[in-house]
Amino acid sequence: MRKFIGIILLFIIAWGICITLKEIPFGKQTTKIGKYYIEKGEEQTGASNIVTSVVVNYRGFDTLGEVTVLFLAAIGLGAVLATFQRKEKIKVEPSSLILNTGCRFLFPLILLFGSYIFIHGHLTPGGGFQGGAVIASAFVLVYLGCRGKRINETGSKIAESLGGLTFVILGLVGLAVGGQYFLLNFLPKGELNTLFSAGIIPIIYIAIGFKVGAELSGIIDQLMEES
Amino acid sequence: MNELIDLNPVVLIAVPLGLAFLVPLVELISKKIIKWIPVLGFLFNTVIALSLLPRVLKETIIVKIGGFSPPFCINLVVGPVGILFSVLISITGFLVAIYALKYIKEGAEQKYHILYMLLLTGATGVVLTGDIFNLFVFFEVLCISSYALVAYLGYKTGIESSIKYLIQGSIGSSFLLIGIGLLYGQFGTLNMADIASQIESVHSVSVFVPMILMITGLGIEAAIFPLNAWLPDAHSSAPSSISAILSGIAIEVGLYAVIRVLFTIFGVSNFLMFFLFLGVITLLIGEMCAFSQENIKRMLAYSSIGQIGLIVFAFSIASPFGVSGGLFQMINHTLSKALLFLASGFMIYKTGSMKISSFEGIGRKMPLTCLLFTIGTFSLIGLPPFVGFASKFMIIRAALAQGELLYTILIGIVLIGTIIEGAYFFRIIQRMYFAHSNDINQKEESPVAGLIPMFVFASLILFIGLYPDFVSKILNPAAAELMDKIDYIRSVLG
Amino acid sequence: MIIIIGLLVLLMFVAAIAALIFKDLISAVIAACIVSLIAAILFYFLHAPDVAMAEASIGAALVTTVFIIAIKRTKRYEE
Amino acid sequence: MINFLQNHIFYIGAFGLILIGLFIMISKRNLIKVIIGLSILETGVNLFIVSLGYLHKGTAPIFSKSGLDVQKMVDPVPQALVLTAIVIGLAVLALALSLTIRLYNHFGTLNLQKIKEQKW
Repeated sequence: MRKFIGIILLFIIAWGICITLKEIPFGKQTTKIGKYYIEKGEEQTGASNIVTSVVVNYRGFDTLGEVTVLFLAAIGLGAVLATFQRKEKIKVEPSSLILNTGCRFLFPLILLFGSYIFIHGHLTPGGGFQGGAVIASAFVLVYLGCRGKRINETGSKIAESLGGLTFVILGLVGLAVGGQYFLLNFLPKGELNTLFSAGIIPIIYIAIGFKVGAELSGIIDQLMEES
Repeated sequence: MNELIDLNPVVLIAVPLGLAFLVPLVELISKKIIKWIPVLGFLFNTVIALSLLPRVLKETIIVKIGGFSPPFCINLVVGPVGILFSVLISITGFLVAIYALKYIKEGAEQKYHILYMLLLTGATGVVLTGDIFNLFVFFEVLCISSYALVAYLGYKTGIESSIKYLIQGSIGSSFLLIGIGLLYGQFGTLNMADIASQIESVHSVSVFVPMILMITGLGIEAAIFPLNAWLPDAHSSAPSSISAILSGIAIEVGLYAVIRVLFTIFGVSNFLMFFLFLGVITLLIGEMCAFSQENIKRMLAYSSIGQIGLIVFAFSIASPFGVSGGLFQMINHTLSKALLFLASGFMIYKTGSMKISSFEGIGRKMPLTCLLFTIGTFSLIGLPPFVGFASKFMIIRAALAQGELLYTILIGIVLIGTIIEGAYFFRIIQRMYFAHSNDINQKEESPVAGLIPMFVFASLILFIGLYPDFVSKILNPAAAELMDKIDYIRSVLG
Repeated sequence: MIIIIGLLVLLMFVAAIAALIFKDLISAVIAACIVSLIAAILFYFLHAPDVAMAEASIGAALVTTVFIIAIKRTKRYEE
Repeated sequence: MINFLQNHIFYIGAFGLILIGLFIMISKRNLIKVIIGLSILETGVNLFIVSLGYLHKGTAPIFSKSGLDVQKMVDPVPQALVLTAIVIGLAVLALALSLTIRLYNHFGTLNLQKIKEQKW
């Protein structure tokens, strides 16, 4: 019965969406604001990756909200998990030597790759979120490979906090420096397609990278150890 | 002082966010000062919001984030509606933060304070933003922090209602996102004013579908009738300070988003009749369920559903009177429901039970708390000289001014709902004061940090009730902002 | 080209329906992971390399990890 | 046929995923299954939003070398939106799964029909 009603409901939704989609041709025109960003983006923000300039500069406020959501998830998860204590500790078998060494060998390489992704966010595809996720996957690897290791909780807390604060303070500095605009790109834009360009964009992306990496590995850590 | 007035309204969002990010660092130094951070943050917000008030009433402030011109950047629209809600949010947030100093004792406290600050920051973001996707992001901030806070105490009921709330809420936000996608596909812009200015240029059916999707998505948070199954569970199993915020702020903000989308973006007029009936049904169902409850917090939660129905009804009248009556009723509901939840929090704490029957004779044990509770109920029912009287009177006058038989019948049903509401509230008061109980002599009042915010809420209720002109200076321009779409578009796009 | 994309979409549907049918939750999660992975490939074909990277690293890898930890802590089979 | 596929395949894929995800969420009782449905639903929404910005024979919106045609770049805005949406989706999923673990600690079951501590 429930499935039947569900299917009818889904058909209504699908039908409604089909009607609307007729008005939206696929792969035809670029929109007004998209065109504006592509044409002016390079010159206004100095980043060659237009997606980055949209994410960090034109729609930077969304990204601030997004960083907040992730922070919230980490905090909320901790609050939920802190309510119940497990009685006995789960026993872990130590992993074999090959696995252990292999993971230790791969760990710094993955960290390096992650930081490469977020440092070059304004030049190549990628950025703070992707780089942070790669860094978190390095921690997952260590968890799976070398059992019994945990991340440094104080360190991850500091990275989390400082990452968020950098973002907000850079925004407020923009407010103070010139023209009363929050998140104004007040630093010099530099030369296009070089590492030191695009003003505040790389700084914000590095901060986001640290924050996301710390938060995601904190989420994994809490789920593995405290549940 | 002059510099303070010139401050950019974006600090209303940025400063609490920054403080919330600061909490883990402060925790490393000292755990005792953490609980003062929300108090500080919302005191700051209250001061800023109040000092912005005169400037906003003269002219709507458009904040361009990043320094680009509106359709190409995210902009905040600090108009009368936005500032009204942000004042309400900061005052309530400030008072409830003081209350929480003494009330929150168990669990991971510092996490509670972070989640609490982010919840209210999300709410402020939703009411101030002028960009539809930014609204979605702040809405998620609001929703996710309330999911976590409902489960904060870790009781069986809390976890269960939190997960149900989460599932319904996340389906809702997916719908909202699909709706935003469809709008972007058709209009190529995310700015609300820009969409609103183009909305008439396309076929009405293809606008209707995203509208339904968005209203469904936002309506889940606003708890309009078929979508409110999560509300009584979630509001009754959260800690009382959070119930006060969820009832007083979260659903109001959800409703604001629904109204903003309906009135400003889509500018519907022929569809409002449906909402008129929906509002009345929500009102009746809420009040009738509240009448049959034995648990005080569930009763208050159902009463919130009833009040939401009344507010939806008031907005769907769609005359300036009706809209300002709805906004006034929102103020009333925020103040009174917050007061009721806060008072009942300490009453539950003292008796150790949420059953109404266990409150017999408590009026002599905790005289001040019960007096404040009574003020809250009177204002919610709409007795003079409290706010509720002025707001309900405004709604009734707006409905009668329409001069149609249908409105007269509906307002009759609304009054029946009010009578039911009066019946169950008077039943509690009667039990609190006049029922016999065994241990009368020992007086155990709530702690002072709990009494002060309740007292401030009660005096606000009394003050606004006696001088309604004081708020109608803001309500009338606010109603005009919601009704006048063209003016909104002009003020944003220039 | 379009044939490859069509096949990928078909495969994605098969994986999604597999996630619906499987009684073993671990298998269902792996099926959902395949959906995410194919979505990442489709994002690449849509000229969105940034999103493809995010979907592959977050949607496919981390979400699956979180799911598997949760299943490990609860129950593996759906009754 | 090819023409139809070229114009509709991504929309079909996206809304197929959305409908399958919604169907899983409506029909299943197991909480983890419901959350899997949510994840599939979110993937579908993301695919839909990205496909809004597509341009036939376009290039990615990155000026990696000179001489790229500005008129041929795909719309960067939907990509930025989806980047946000993916992270939000992860946040919701992580919170939901932690709640699931606690729910199992309390009730010993994941079947939503058997968990009825609260009712109207």
